[in-house]
Amino acid sequence: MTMRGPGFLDQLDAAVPGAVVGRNLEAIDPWIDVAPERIADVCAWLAKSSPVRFDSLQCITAIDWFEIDPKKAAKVAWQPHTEMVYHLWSTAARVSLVLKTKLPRWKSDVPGELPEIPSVCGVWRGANWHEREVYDLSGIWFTGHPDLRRILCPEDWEGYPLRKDYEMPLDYHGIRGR
Amino acid sequence: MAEFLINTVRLPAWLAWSVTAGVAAALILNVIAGGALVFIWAERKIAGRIQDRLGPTRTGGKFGWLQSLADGLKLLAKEDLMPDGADGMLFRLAPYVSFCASFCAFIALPFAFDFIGQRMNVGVFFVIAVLGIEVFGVILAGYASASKWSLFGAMREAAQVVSYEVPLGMCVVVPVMLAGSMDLVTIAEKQAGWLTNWYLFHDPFTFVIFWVYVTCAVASVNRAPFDLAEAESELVAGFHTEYSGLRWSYFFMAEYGSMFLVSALAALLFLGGWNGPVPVASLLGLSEGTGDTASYFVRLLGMANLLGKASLGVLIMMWIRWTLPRLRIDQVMMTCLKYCTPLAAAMFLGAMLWQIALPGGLVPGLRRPAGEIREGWLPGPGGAFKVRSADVGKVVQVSP
Amino acid sequence: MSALPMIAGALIAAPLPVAAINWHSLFFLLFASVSCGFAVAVVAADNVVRMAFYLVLSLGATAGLFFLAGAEFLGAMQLMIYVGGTLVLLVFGVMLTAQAPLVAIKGSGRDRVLAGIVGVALLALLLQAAFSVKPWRAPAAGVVAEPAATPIGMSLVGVRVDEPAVGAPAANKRPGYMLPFEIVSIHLLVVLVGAAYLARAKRRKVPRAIEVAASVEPPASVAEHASIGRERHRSGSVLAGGRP
Amino acid sequence: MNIVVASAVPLLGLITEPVSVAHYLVVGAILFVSGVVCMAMKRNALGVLMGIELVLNGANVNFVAFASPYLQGEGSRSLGLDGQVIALFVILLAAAEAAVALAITLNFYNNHATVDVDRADDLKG
Amino acid sequence: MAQMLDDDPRIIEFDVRTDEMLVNMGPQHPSTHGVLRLVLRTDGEVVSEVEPHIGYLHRCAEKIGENLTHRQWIPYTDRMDYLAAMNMNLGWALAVEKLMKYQVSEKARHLRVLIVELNRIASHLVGMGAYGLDLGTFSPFLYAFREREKILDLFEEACGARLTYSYITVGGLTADLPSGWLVKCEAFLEQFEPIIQEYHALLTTNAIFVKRTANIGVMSPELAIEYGCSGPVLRGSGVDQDMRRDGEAIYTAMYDSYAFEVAVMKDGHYPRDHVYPAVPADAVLGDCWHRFFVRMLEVVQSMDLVRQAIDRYSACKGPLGEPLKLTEKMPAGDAYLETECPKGQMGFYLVSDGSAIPWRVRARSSSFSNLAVAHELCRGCLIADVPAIVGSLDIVMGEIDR
Repeated sequence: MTMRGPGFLDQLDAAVPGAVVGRNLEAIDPWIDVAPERIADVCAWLAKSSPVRFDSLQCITAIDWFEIDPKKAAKVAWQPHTEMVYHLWSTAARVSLVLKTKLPRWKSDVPGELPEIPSVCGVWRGANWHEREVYDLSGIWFTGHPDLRRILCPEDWEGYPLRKDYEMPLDYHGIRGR
Repeated sequence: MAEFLINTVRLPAWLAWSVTAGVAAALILNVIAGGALVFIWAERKIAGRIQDRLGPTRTGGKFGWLQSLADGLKLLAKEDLMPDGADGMLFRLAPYVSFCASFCAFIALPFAFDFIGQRMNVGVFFVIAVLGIEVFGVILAGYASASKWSLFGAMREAAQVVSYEVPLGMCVVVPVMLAGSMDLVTIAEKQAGWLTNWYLFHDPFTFVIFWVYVTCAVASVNRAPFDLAEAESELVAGFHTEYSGLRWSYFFMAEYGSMFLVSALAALLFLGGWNGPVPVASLLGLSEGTGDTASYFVRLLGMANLLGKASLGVLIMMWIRWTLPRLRIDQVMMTCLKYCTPLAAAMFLGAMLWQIALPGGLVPGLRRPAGEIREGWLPGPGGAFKVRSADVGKVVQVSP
Repeated sequence: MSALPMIAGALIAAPLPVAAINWHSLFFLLFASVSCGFAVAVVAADNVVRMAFYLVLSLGATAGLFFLAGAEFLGAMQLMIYVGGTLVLLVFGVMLTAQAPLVAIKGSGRDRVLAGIVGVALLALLLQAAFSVKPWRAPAAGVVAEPAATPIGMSLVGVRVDEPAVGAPAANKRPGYMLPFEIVSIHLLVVLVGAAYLARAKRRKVPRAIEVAASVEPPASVAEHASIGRERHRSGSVLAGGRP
Repeated sequence: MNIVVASAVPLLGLITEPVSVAHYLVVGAILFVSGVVCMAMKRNALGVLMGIELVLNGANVNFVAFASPYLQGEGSRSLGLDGQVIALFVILLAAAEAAVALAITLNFYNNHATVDVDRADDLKG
Repeated sequence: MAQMLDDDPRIIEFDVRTDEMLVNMGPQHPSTHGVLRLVLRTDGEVVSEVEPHIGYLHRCAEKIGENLTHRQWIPYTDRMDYLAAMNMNLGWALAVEKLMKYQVSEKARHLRVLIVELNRIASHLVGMGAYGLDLGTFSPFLYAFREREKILDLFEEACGARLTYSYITVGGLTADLPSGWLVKCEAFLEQFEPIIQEYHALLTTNAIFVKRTANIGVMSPELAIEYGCSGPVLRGSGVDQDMRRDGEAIYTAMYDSYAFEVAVMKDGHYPRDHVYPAVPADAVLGDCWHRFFVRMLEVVQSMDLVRQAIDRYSACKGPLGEPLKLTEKMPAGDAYLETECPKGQMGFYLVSDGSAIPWRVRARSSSFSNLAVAHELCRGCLIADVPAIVGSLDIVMGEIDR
């Protein structure tokens, strides 16, 4: 298993040049930062051509980095953004990989315009429901997804509950919300 | 009974006959309806015991024996619902169609010698035919409910019951052939005597065909593992998904009625009818046909015998239900077409050949004399001739 | 319409002695009215499912008429084949095609009027014929019908055992029904095969998951997975550098 | 007594007097005519099929009536067994006919998505 | 057109033409294991398409987790897979401990193994019984529940709850076992062991059961992996993966010194550490029967583990240790951990900004991924196979909808 550690990253760099924009190998779960528009290419390489086949997508998470409290917001070290985290797993080699990528909270910073990221449904069919869930709860638009609609919330639900600035509707079809 | 009323009580003839008919009808109806209640209770109790619990224990004191009555009351009190898109008339009628068909068949079912609603020359045939009509109620219920699950159930029922009538008919024909009559009373009478006279033990083929009959009977009354029409894990409740209250209970009663009917038919056709394994009455020198008080006692004994056998059949069906998983519809149809039908046909042929080759059975002493003359027709020179009634029962020498 | 008040009046004025009722006739009346009533209902109904249901009742009652006429075997046969078999088939067909617009196709009014006129005319003709049958009210009393099942069976294999009618040739000289029986048997077989052939339709087959699974190549990764021994693994991130 | 009642109300005779062949023939006629009208009037192929069944049954009733020993006067001739056997054949053929007709209907339905017999005009020039 | 139809090999001659029908199976349906709605597109009895609709039980537990401290969220994990709440507790507790680099005492470690393996037995018993129910046999369901009740009695004695325990918590367990508990537990195992043969007789080897499950819903290993299936669903397809052996160090360390073999078919046979019924001839690797059988094997395997854990736990002399404070601050950073729950690999992802309240909580549900594959398995099956297939996935809606 020589294809592990930093050597693996070099291979990835060579296969998909310019995709990896950052890395953190010291974290508890070491991760690499990928350019959002290249995420599908990176995943395709990881799943199909890499020496360690990441044949399984375990989880997609969207983290909304946004502080509603302006006092606290002034103190934080980051700019508001959305972070996508992909947890991959190789069944054959039994190793994991964490990919992260940064998206704006809204596309072109226009509130209401969902940020876009390429879908990885073409790489793992199992990504379908995970991406639908992220779309449903965090409001990320996956381009190229075959059937992107809400999965957990009702079809006519408004807003994206896992965003930090989400407010529960006062009323949903006559049901009191708050 | 009618003669008794006319001669002793001096009732006018029409009244005597009406009373007799009324009593008979009431008896049949109540025995069956009461029987259904008992069986429902028994089913709950048996299911409970099989599943390592107690079943009903409180209603009516000991053993929860009033449970079915309480259930009935609850069903009476239930709101009578009908789906919006349902075909009202058919929806209301369907349970009665099922119920009537199931109960009509009891007309021709003898409970003991002469204890019969209407003795029919074609009794077996009639019972099977009327039982087949029950499927109509189910189909109508499924269609009229305006529910897709109901329709699925109805379609399954139709396909299943119609298919299973074929092997069932073949199984029934074998005892008919052995007895030379379609009259259920005659068939049962032919099996009088010891256990060995039962058609179940007549020859190996009848033994096999009895089990084919059991399979087909369970399938044709829609009991597990063939309860596809109401498969609760697939079709919610199948054809009676939309039924509740009293109407639903009619389906339920029809089901139990049919269960009892096919079990009684099995007893009559294969298990000696009202003749016990040991001919107690004839050993004591009593006869059931004479009409005196002793003969009534013998008949009652016979009735207990038949009811016992039929109830045993019903209990076995319950046992099966609470043990086995359900088959899939294609497997059910395959069981019928690939196994039951060819097997029944082969056994029919075998039984026929056996009858020709070994008319006296393997051990001649165990059975009635082979050369006994039976009623019916015998081949003779220049065509068949009818047996004179005076000759019936005589034993003649048969040349091999 | 005037008959009803008349009956009612007669019943009040001179109560019908129950003893006078001929029960056979009463049941005949019952079955006949059910049979005819539902036959007319079949014509009158528009909903094809209800038509089928009425037909069942009509034919079932006809079976009752057969029983009353002493043809027990035939009655049971009617119940079994007609009501139990043919009509279940029919209802099956009805349901297969019972889509909302097809359930009730109404005939045109002109057709109805025309059919009604022709029907009434035909009925008049037939009733005329029916009433002209000789023994209008002279049935036999005390006749007990012989069980007919066995004679029918025997006649179908070519042997006549029933009592010959007056003036007919002697029992064993009369023709049996061996040949018609055989013809009907073959006919039924042909019909069975033919019907099965006719009713087929070509349709696209949806491959079952099982077949898909069976048709794919044996998965390479099974071997790959199987090659991993049962020793304990310590996994971690691929980036964490080498397995410990 | 019977005669008094019967003459007072003619219809009462129906339940006081024994039935005869003619009664059956009337039933047969009604079934037959219903069937014919049904065949002529219905546009649903299955309705037409039901009409045919009714017609055959009407005929059967007649056969059974003429064959019945109950319905004949003393010394009159009955069809005897032959009537019943013919009725039996009619039932069998009706079953066969129903199977084929149903198959044709389903085939028609497969091809035209309707069971309206008026739409079966493919052979029209 | 007709010519084209004749030439296409996928077209077969079939009986009468029927019309497609859309049928709703659920959300109120006896065999959808909760409020799952399956929209079936059927052609007669043949199902051409199945679309699961989920979310009827959704309460956005992840959002709730952003407002509670790590230990306060433990009861919410109970309500995910409520049939295996101990395993859920453990998954979350370990994820937090991974982030905090916290190690529990040796005694707590063995007690955790003991408890979660016992809960695994309970969960598989429900899965087994409910599967029998899906196939139309009622009695095994009650037999399974009878034994499960005894496990719940044990849990009740240990932590006071019968369904949602919150027993395992961040930094250990809320309480030590009461005295005499181990004896009762051993007595239960003793009594339970022979009963497994009854289950095999009633279900596993029953001819009708085999007919209903063998060669139905066959899932190739690729399909299973691609959809992220896990647990018995994955192992039923012959993929040798069990997080207790292959997972991350903090989790596998729990099972150090425990001997167990992963229940998976390898080289044509299952582990031979116990006497099992033979695989029926009709069964194909990856079908419903194998998924069911793997669960049955895991029951025995868990029994072994419980016995081992009892030995090791009783050998530990030291104190159990106190769990972390409710408001214990977490270091900034993130951690993801998957544990082997009865239904599959349950992953918890935790992002912290340095306070006691997580910034983001994510629960990766195993049943969610396992159910996602249902439409692939059900394509072209019969209606009766749908409950058989969905039941063999052994899903819990509380976990899918979270």
